[in-house]
Amino acid sequence: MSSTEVLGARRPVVLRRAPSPWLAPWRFVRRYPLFPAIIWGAVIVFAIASPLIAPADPFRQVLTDRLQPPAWSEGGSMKHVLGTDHLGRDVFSRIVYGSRVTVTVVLLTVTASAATGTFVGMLAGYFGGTVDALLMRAVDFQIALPALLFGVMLSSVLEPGLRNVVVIIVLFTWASFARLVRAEVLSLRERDYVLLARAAGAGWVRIFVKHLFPGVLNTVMVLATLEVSVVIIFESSLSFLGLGIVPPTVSWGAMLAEGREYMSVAWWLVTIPGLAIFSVALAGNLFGDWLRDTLDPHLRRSA
Amino acid sequence: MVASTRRGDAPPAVAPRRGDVILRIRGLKKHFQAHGIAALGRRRPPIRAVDGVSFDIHRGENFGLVGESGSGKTTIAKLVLRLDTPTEGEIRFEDADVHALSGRALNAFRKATHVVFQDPNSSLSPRMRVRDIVGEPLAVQGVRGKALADRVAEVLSLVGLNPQAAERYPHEFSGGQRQRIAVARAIVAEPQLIVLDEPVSALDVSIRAQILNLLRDLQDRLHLTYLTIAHDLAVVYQACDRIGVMYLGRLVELAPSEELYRDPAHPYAKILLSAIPKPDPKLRHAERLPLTGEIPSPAAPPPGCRFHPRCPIAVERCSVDEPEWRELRSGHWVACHLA
Amino acid sequence: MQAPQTRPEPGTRSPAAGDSEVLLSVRHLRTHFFTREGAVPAVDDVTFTVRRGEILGIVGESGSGKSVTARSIMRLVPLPGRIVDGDVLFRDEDLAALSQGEMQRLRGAHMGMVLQEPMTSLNPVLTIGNQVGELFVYHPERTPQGFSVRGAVLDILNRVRIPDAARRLIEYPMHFSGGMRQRVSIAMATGCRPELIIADEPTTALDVTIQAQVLELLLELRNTLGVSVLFITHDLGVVAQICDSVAVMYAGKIVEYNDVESIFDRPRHPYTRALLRSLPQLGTRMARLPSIEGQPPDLGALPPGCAFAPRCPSVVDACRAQVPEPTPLGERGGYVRCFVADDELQADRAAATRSGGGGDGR
Amino acid sequence: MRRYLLLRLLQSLLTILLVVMVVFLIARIAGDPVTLLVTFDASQSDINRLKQELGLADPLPQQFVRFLTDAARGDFGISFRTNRPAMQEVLSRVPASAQLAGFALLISLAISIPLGVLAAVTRGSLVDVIARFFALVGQAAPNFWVGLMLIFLFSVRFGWFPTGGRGGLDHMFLPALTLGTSASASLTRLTRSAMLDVINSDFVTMARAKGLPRRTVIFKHALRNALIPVVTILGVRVGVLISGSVIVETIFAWPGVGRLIIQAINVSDFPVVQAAITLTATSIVLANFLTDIVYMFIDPRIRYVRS
Repeated sequence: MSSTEVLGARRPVVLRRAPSPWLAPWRFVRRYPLFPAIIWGAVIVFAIASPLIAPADPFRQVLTDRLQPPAWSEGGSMKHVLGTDHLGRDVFSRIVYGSRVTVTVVLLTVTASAATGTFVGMLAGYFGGTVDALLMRAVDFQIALPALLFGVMLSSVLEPGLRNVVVIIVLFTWASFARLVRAEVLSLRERDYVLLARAAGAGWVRIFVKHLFPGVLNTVMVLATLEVSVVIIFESSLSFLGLGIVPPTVSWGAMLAEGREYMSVAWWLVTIPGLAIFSVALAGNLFGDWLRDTLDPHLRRSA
Repeated sequence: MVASTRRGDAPPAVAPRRGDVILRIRGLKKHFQAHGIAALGRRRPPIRAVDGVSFDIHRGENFGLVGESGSGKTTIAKLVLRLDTPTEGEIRFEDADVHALSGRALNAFRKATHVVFQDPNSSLSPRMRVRDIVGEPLAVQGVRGKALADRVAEVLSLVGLNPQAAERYPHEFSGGQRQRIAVARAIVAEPQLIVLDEPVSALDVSIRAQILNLLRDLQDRLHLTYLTIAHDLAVVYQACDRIGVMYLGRLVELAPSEELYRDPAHPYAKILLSAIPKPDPKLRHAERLPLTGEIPSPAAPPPGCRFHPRCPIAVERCSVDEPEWRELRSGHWVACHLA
Repeated sequence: MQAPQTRPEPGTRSPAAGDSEVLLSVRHLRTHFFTREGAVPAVDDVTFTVRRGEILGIVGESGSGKSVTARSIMRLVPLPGRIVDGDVLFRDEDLAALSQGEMQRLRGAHMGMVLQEPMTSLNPVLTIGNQVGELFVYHPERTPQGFSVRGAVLDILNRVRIPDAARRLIEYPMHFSGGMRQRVSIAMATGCRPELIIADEPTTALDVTIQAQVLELLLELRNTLGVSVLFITHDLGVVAQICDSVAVMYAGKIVEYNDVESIFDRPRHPYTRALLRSLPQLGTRMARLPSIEGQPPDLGALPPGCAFAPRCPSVVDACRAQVPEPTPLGERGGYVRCFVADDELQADRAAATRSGGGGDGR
Repeated sequence: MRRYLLLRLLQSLLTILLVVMVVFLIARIAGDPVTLLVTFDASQSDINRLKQELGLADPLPQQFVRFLTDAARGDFGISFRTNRPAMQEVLSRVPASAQLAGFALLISLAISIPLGVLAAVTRGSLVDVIARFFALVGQAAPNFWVGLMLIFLFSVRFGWFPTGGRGGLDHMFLPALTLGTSASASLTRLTRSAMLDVINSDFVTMARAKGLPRRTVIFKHALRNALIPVVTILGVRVGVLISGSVIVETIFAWPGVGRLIIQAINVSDFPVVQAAITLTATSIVLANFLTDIVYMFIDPRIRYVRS
């Protein structure tokens, strides 16, 4: 606020102190989505080309190589860049293969819940009345339910595995899309251009496709990228508790859970999969922020 | 429901100024009932946004409705365009009941009427190209391809825009140009009646005259009929042939523009006229009629004449009897006991 | 030619009639907005003077810089705006030299502000009594003698004609209509009997009948409290009704500055003239309204020379090459920024039979 | 106002009813509880008799009504594992969980609101950058990882705090910090953006034009309005926080309801799972109801318009 206070009389006025060089990297990160691009690029390449990239078979147990530290650590070797786990499996290879679960889960769940939520939100917002009341009670109910708690309970009774993890996550994430889209549509619906389309005789399908959907698209895309971190953490939490993706499929959450027992002797078994989850989630959030700043010219102007 | 004292008020049968009646409105009412949590289990009096309005619009004229916020003028626009359904009363366009139309007749009605709203920022979809915005009323009718593109180019030049504007987005234009785009859309399907809802009040002063002149040119060239809705009496006076003055959901006076200005009959119309600041410092000491208080809630309009609590000349009768809608002289209607 | 040494620098005296002392003098004010696309000169070399008890109207279209001028005086320019040059002398104090704390003591106590939107200019979660009362709590030295805070609040609310004020103290803004909220805003701006009120389009969002009430209220406060008003508007009708002097702004500059009668009777700048002609008026219906062609300029990409040149009917080559400097108008502080107006001025002066100082409108 | 409260209360009760129904249905998906109760060599007639006794032969709606009436009395059956009433098992764990969640909430509010306000007020400064960085990192870091890293650093490496279990304040510090991290990250972010919105509003300009000191403008005018969206989200965050305690309690061996749920799931002790989840969900719904009341006190528009 102090920066709005400046008034100079014939003398140079400095609005803010000269931008600190210390903050330059931060500004760079805010302006260009370089970090998210690198992380996500890497993860997607890992997922598609796992066999080509992974130096070793992620399932092969070499008990003589148990608990090897990463290469840069004392006692580590380039043979296992990120070390090995308690069964002597190569951690880097397992990280590479684990990205497949991450990418699949993210793609499927985010697409499915964005599509469902957007459609429900548009219906509720545009038609209002009873349709709105019913759909929004469902949304309220979903949002009131503690997602992880019910996710844990549901996955305990369902077969563990990728398909059910996806279903559970979608079940607990579509509503945030629906709620946001509805709010947007409520205001879009009152815009004069929607009234004009109606006055010209446009039906609801045309209004949805031509006027409402383009209007909510930006919001949905921003929320979808921000939702990436929610989904990743959800999946890895379930896997960590042994209720999501279960061995032999490799997932970062499950790797972390296995490594937990050896934490005091092999720090990398917890740190590395955690870092993987963390950086992918962070990349999602950074990209979402960047997207919002870029898509919203109002914010861009004031930035 | 309170019984209206004067159902189906007498038609303001004015000698048509330019042509036959194109739009006939009789006893029009729109009451909004509160919905949702607030209304649950508790019956509240409805908002009487429009409460018994009758008038005719003749082919080729520009009919103006003036009133302050809450007078119900915009609700009338929406009812005329069939964007909302009336609680009571009738709107006939070309002798057909607008709210009973369906199928092909409804389609024809949609083609024959259009609207220009106040704020071009809100009336132009920000993510559509001008071509799609202007072409929409025709696209809805099934017109496609070159026929559509040609017509869009034609109307763009009619409103004084370069046809190349078709490929651009609304935000690339200034406020006045955007309003031209909105006008282009309104005329693209060759309508007969255009509702102009505050067509210049969001524009800069230097642009207003441009748009008002454009609208007048188009009216002459395309034989359009306008229903102009505005709060600015000076604009309506310049633009319209006849003016209806609304107060709290009702018409209080209806007269040809010049006559309304020279000889207003209703006290509210007089006050409204005198409240407009004249752009001449010599007139600053001219006597201004005082208007005390504020417009009452349309949920609980005063009994008798709705204006009586604020009326400087009200007598006892005004608070009891609702004044009749009567013709003072040919073409000059008023609802006041004392006029 | 008259004696040049008696003529002040343009704008440093008020063109309005009367001779009360100078309250506010703004000189060569420049406020720029620093966007990613570069600096936008929202206010560019603005000079004017307000005397005690004077109502100065600043007229302009959107983007002409009138609101930013007002905010610059209060030192409340929103980000990314910044005052880059100029003096603001208020009661002979240089506002630029004041500290934050000194500026705070000035605001509310000696200068009040009213904004355009009555719906957003009151805090929705605080009662009316609380919001008006703050004024006196933080400026105890300006609280009228012998009044408690509550008493002072009631006094000012009665003064701005809020009916049943005592009961309404505990109500929230949502219980008030737009016109009533604007009265509350005016109460907050005038409660401490300030010398200056800055009213930024205070009646634009109101209906005409309510506008008339609010204008009357402002005039009355000026007459009873002797306060000066900086009245920002785009409505020339309102200006004619209440202002003593007028500054017409276009693209960040004052293009014409004079007393109200001269502006309306003998507008010099082609923009002022066109603006006056193109107003829809009551009384004479015209087949075509005279209009100003073209569009208002983009402040980020102003043409060299006079910003109005592309739309000006009397444009000459010089207008496109060079920004016209202020040319004095009359014996007081008025001026016009136009190459063409000067020629017309000479012709005009030869023929003019000036009528003394003109009416003073008070 | 009273009507609004009543209505919200009814809505909350309906939500709780739906929660119980979902819990009931999920338990039925799990399969026939009888198979868990009988020995492998039980005959079909034994099984049928047991079903009859337990009412499992009745139609589903009837079973649900019975489940509901029992649940209303707090009767969720007997724990398969300990043979004690399931609800009693759960209730004995509540104090530990409540203590942890309360402390975590306190930590996150104490961090997020001052940080968010400070960041907004000094927009673009180092503090702002730190706050935004914290918000980003905190939202991206999964609870279980944060918890394990804290244990690794502060318990294993430095030995400053115990690795787990319940005890004094030192036992609570790490788990509460873990649990509070993601909540404080998103609340910081929200507080900051809500403050920025409000700071640019007309009424804040008016407050400054009145000559109020900065402190008053920020805390009295801006913050009160900025808290409105924050409180709205707070209800949701409390749910996430309680939900997250499942993981944090597991990692830190905290003897709370969350850990009980995981333990019970691992041994298919359904009465306990049902009781625990119903109780937790109910407390979340009630927390939401409470935030609504708080909301009403901050925002007079709710207080009056809806009444």
